[in-house]
Amino acid sequence: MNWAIGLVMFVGAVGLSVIGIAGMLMSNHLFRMVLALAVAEAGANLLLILAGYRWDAAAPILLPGHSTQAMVDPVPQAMVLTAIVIGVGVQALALSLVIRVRQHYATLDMRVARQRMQDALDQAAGVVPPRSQEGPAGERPLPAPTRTIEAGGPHD
Amino acid sequence: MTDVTLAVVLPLLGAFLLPLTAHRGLHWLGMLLGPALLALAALLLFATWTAFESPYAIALGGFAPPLGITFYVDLLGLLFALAVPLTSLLLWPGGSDEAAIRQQSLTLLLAAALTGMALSGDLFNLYVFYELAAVASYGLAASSATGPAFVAAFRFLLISALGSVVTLLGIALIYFKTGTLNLAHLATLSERLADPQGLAAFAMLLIGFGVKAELFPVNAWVPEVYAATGKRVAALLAGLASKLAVLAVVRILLLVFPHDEARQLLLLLGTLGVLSGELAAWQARDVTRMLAWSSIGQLGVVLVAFSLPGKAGLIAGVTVAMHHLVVKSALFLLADRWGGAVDRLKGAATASPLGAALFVLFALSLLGLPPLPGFWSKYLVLSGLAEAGSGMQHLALGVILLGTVIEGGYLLRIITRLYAAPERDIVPPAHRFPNLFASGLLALLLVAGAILIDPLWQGLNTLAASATDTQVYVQTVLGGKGITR
Amino acid sequence: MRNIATLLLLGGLSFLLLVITGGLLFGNPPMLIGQGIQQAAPTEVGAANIVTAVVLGYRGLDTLGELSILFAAATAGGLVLGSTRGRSGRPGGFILRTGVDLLFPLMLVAGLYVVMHGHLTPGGGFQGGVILAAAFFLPLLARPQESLDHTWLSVIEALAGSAFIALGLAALFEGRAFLTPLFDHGVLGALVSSGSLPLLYLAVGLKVGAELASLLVRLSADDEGAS
Amino acid sequence: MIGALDMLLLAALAAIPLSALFATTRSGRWLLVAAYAVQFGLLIMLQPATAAHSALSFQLLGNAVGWQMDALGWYFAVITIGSAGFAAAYAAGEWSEVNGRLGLSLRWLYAGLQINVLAMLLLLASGDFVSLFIGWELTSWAGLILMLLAGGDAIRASLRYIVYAIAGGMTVFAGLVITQAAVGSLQFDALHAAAPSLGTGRLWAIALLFILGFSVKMASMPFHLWQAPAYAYSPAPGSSFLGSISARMGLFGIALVAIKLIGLAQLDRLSLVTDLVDLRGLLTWVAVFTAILPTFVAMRQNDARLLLGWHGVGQGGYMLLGVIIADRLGSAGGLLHVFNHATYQAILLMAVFAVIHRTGTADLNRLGGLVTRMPLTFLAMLIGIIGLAGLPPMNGFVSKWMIYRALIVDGHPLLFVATVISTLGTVLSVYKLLHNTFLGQLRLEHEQIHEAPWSMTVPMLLLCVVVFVTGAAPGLVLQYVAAAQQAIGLEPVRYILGGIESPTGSLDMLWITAILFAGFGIGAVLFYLIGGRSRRVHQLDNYAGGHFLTADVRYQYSDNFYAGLMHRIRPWYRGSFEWTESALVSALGAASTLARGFFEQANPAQWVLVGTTVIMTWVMWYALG
Repeated sequence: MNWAIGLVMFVGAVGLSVIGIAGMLMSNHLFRMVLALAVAEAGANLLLILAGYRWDAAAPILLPGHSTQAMVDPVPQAMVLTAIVIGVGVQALALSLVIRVRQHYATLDMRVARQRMQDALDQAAGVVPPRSQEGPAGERPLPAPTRTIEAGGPHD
Repeated sequence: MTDVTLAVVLPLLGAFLLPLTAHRGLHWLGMLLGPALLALAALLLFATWTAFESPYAIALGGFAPPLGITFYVDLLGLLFALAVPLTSLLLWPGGSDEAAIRQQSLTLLLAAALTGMALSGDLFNLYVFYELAAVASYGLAASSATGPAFVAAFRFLLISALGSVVTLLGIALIYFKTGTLNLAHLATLSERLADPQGLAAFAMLLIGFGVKAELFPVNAWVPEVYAATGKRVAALLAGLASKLAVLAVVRILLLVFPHDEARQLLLLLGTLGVLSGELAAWQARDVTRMLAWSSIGQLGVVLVAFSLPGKAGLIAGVTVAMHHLVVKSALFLLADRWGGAVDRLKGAATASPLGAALFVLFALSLLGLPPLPGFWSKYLVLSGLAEAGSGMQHLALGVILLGTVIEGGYLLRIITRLYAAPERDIVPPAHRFPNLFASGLLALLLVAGAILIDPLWQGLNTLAASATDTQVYVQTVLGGKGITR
Repeated sequence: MRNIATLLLLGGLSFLLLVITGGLLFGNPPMLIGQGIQQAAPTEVGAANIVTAVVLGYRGLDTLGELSILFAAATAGGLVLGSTRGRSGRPGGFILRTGVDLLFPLMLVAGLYVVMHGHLTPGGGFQGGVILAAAFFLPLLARPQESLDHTWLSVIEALAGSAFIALGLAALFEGRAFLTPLFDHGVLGALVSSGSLPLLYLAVGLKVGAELASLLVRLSADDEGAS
Repeated sequence: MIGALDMLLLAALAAIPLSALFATTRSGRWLLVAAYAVQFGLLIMLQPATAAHSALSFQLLGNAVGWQMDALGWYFAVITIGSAGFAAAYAAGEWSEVNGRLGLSLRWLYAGLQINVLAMLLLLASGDFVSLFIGWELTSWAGLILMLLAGGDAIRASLRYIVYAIAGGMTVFAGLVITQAAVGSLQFDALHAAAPSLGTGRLWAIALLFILGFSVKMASMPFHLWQAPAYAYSPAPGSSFLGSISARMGLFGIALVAIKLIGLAQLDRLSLVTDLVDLRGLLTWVAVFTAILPTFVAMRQNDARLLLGWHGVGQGGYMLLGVIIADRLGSAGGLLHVFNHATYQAILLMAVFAVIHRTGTADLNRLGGLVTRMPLTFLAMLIGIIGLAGLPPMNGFVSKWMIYRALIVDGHPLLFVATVISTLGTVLSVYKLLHNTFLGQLRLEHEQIHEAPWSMTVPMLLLCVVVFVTGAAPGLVLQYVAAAQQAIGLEPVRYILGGIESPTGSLDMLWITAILFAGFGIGAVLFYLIGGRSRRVHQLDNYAGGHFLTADVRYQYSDNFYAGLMHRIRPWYRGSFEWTESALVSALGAASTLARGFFEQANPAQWVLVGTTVIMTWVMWYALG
């Protein structure tokens, strides 16, 4: 029975992480990506809290009279608390970025936003976008020799 | 009062207090607070450095080591810790409006986090500081407040946060198997991690910390973030933050995973990083992204260097890392005005002769022209690889050399443009003085490094001897000797 | 096509993760430091809630880092969103407004309670701080035009964070390590016990409350307010 | 404490800022020529018989780094400083004034020249692998300064050069670290001592890496594409200096590392599976092809500078061939050819640049008939091409004769035939150069051309004297060649003032020259005795088909030179190497696009998943396997 519970727990933790990752990859919607991130973090936190679980043990709080009772490991709980708070901060920041992206590019689609970003960056740098047909494939060391003075020879 | 904890705490305190100066006509205080605290932190670390005798640990909160968090102070940590406030000072954003103050606040937070990463001796604490550095760098990445910056910062955040999830999974795995977080304690238990699960945990940590270390394949954020944000921020992230992330990985590698497989993983990813970064840079047509991709390649070399076993690897790694810190920071500073298309740079040397000369100096050092320090760092890596001598290492050697050739191709493309005749009399802008000054300082450092290479190497030898000795670490932290409570 | 590849990779990843986690010992952790902390915490820290002892004592630096991360997120959020943005919107209805007015003091008290009893019972600065933030955020739902005073929020943010550090530094000045708990432990389980931990948690609570409140306020501001 | 070598290096170092300071005035430039004379004097004072050590030595990263110059380095150093001095003198007068006005940076030119000299001296005086590599890289990068100065086409050529040069440098670097791994030290002696006991695998790696790296600098096949344009487009003094000596640094490296340190006995151990082909055999064929193909590429060139540049590549093949054969006569021939080539190549380039100076073009289709306008330059070029073609009595003949002789004596008939083919190409193409520039119909626009100024002609003519004297009395140079041979552990050639003394056949140029001139004299005497008279006519005093021709009628076309021959050999010019090079660049571009695509994915988080999954798979696979 115990191993079954363990399996369920692990499947839950791994499943949440993988579902979160799947959500981040298969969606192109910025907001959903943030939500998926939250799900993935939940999975990781679950695995972390499982690391401290003990069969038949109580919460790590000393109550008068019960001080000898077996308790679960308190350290993962503290770590998860930290991880959750970190997650909250990151998600809040992500959302503020989403708001700004939407204001600037009027889209919540990752592909569109990325394309606009690339174009803007290329434009700012003064680089013709690489998709242009005229764009040379890298810079070759020597171009075709000029007609007036024939260099190099072998071409004719 | 020379407790190195202060080097972490003071910038934090400064970051907390800095927003207050925005309100009450305390601008002058705000302008001074950050640099003063960073300078204080640097002084403190320097004093610790000069007074250093043997490694010691600080039990934070006064709890006996395996239970509480420890800081471990050795030369390796101190060296990287010292680099943090110094570089942050050099790349200080300045300004006194509200946005500038927020940016300064974030810079202080970043500095505190990176110093913490250099000193921390606790796995989860490393993760927390890493996250702090990450969040601060998301903010910095978005600080130029343009559309591309927001998109780039968001993409950076996504990839990094996902990396953090993977790291957490790894930490959970390690905790499952060992039930402890203290690196010294883990070092004594490293046998328990010498199996696929342990290796998987290391791989997860590597992926997570690798995001900031520009590790292949989780470095897709690099070019766009550096292109979209201010060049000082790019210099800070590429030069400084990446090195501390590497240091964290190296600490974990040395102490907790002293297995060949882990090193091999690092070697493999580093090699791929060199290849992908240099190749991508070959086709870049604007300076910023060229430097960004080049920095991925360089970080690959750093990882390859650290993957070498023993003292030689550590010496090589530290040298390459420090060299890249100096050079890439300076190159990004110089790219502040020259960040656009390579072809727009024609004639820039006439407008800014000193800037062009500095650029050439740094580029040549990056390529490894002897007797500049870049050559020696490359020499240490390559001779280590040749010495180690397995097929994989020889392959890495070849890839690094090939990368250098490609790097020569694209860096020379910039240099020839700098000294070409200006086109239609459009002369690219000259540098702002602070950037020029900062990169000039870095150039002096580089030249000093070239002259003092042998004493520096001697110093690195002692540094590496103690840093690679797991026993010293374990004895110091767990043996109860040299602990300040 | 991309989705199929992604799905295949995800399938592979979940399989691998399950294989890896399947080999782990569940419910029987090594607890090397957990055991040590359980035994030492009552005498070393004196908090009845051992998790609190870990959060504020053994891993106090993590908590400081965590606070800094929240602060960094709030600062970065401020940097991204800018702070001078207008708010508009219709005020809430009668029920909402009255409910908020009724709830506000209750939530305030509840939040403070959770904060102050963090060393005794489940809960603490973070949890209480979130309740406090919610308490301050509720009125904004009811009366969108009235903005929270950013100045006060940032002052609380700054001072609470500095107070945490100051408590840590106080130990340093006494010649002990940074963040060493101060004062007497008192009686295990009493409200005033476990030294400076309640003070730390108060700082944490205020900081988290202020931080989250300002984040929420910024996020809820109008799109039209700026650029 | 400070030895003669230090004095020399210090003088070269001190001359760099002086060059930057004084290069803009005429008297200043002559001062700089004097500085080269001083350096040359210091070098002559250096006694190369026993290696001269520098007082400068460091302990760098556990390696002792020092400098010392033996007879081999000294021999190359003489040529280096000499070439630089002549180049500086050539440009000191009017040339610099004109080109300075046109926007050439004289400070950079003269400083660059001096930096090159210093870098090469450092290389030639290297005492261990670290100083060797330092000198090597500095030489590569210093060359770039001179190449970049001209702008325009030169920039593209120098970008190509630097990629080749870095590739070569990195190959040497790889050889260096593998040597260290195999031998445990970077001292020359250590490799020399350990070479006999090294396994063939390691020996192959070390020898091949060093030789490949040095070959890039020599522009041996198949790395020959970069050199001609890179050297040709440099400004006149740079071009003549680089063309004379720069590429020979690769030969120095091969002589030092392969012949001296690894040793012939060890090189002979390196054979491929069947013992049919060994490394030295391979190298001789590389050398021969390097002698042939670029020569025929040169024949097609219509830019005089490129024509000479390609010849420079080809002549490098002769030198490599001689050194690799490495018997007493062949190696002496190869080493002697370095000196000889440096002298006549400098003359030829100076002559071509003198023509450019006056006419503004080096296009062989736009020149002609300049013999009456620039007779001294014509004379110089004539002597130069006699040297280049390897005809007596100029010095080129001696070295080539020695190489041929060695090939015959050692029993390499095929190689001998191949070198003869190469010489044939050389003769044909240098005649094209001389003819198209100086003979035939003078162009209208060149009516008013004058002889080049004395500042340019005098260095050329002085070099002509050198070419003639060392041709008639090669023993003057051979004594140093013999010392250099000894320095790299080969048997020294037995020389006399007039040439070679050997049991299989001696060569005495004094006699040959005397007979030659006696022949001319007898001919002239006979001519005048019989009553032959020479009459001077105007160059435009021509007629064809009974018609007098005026100057504006083009009756002589110099393009499509050697039409019949070219028609025959045209199918051979397929440009395979150029094609391969551009294919490599395209492949690099494609790989680069791929890498870019990796970084510009729509969803960056994808790579976290891919990376994690792949690495986890690796981990599990590793665990199972």
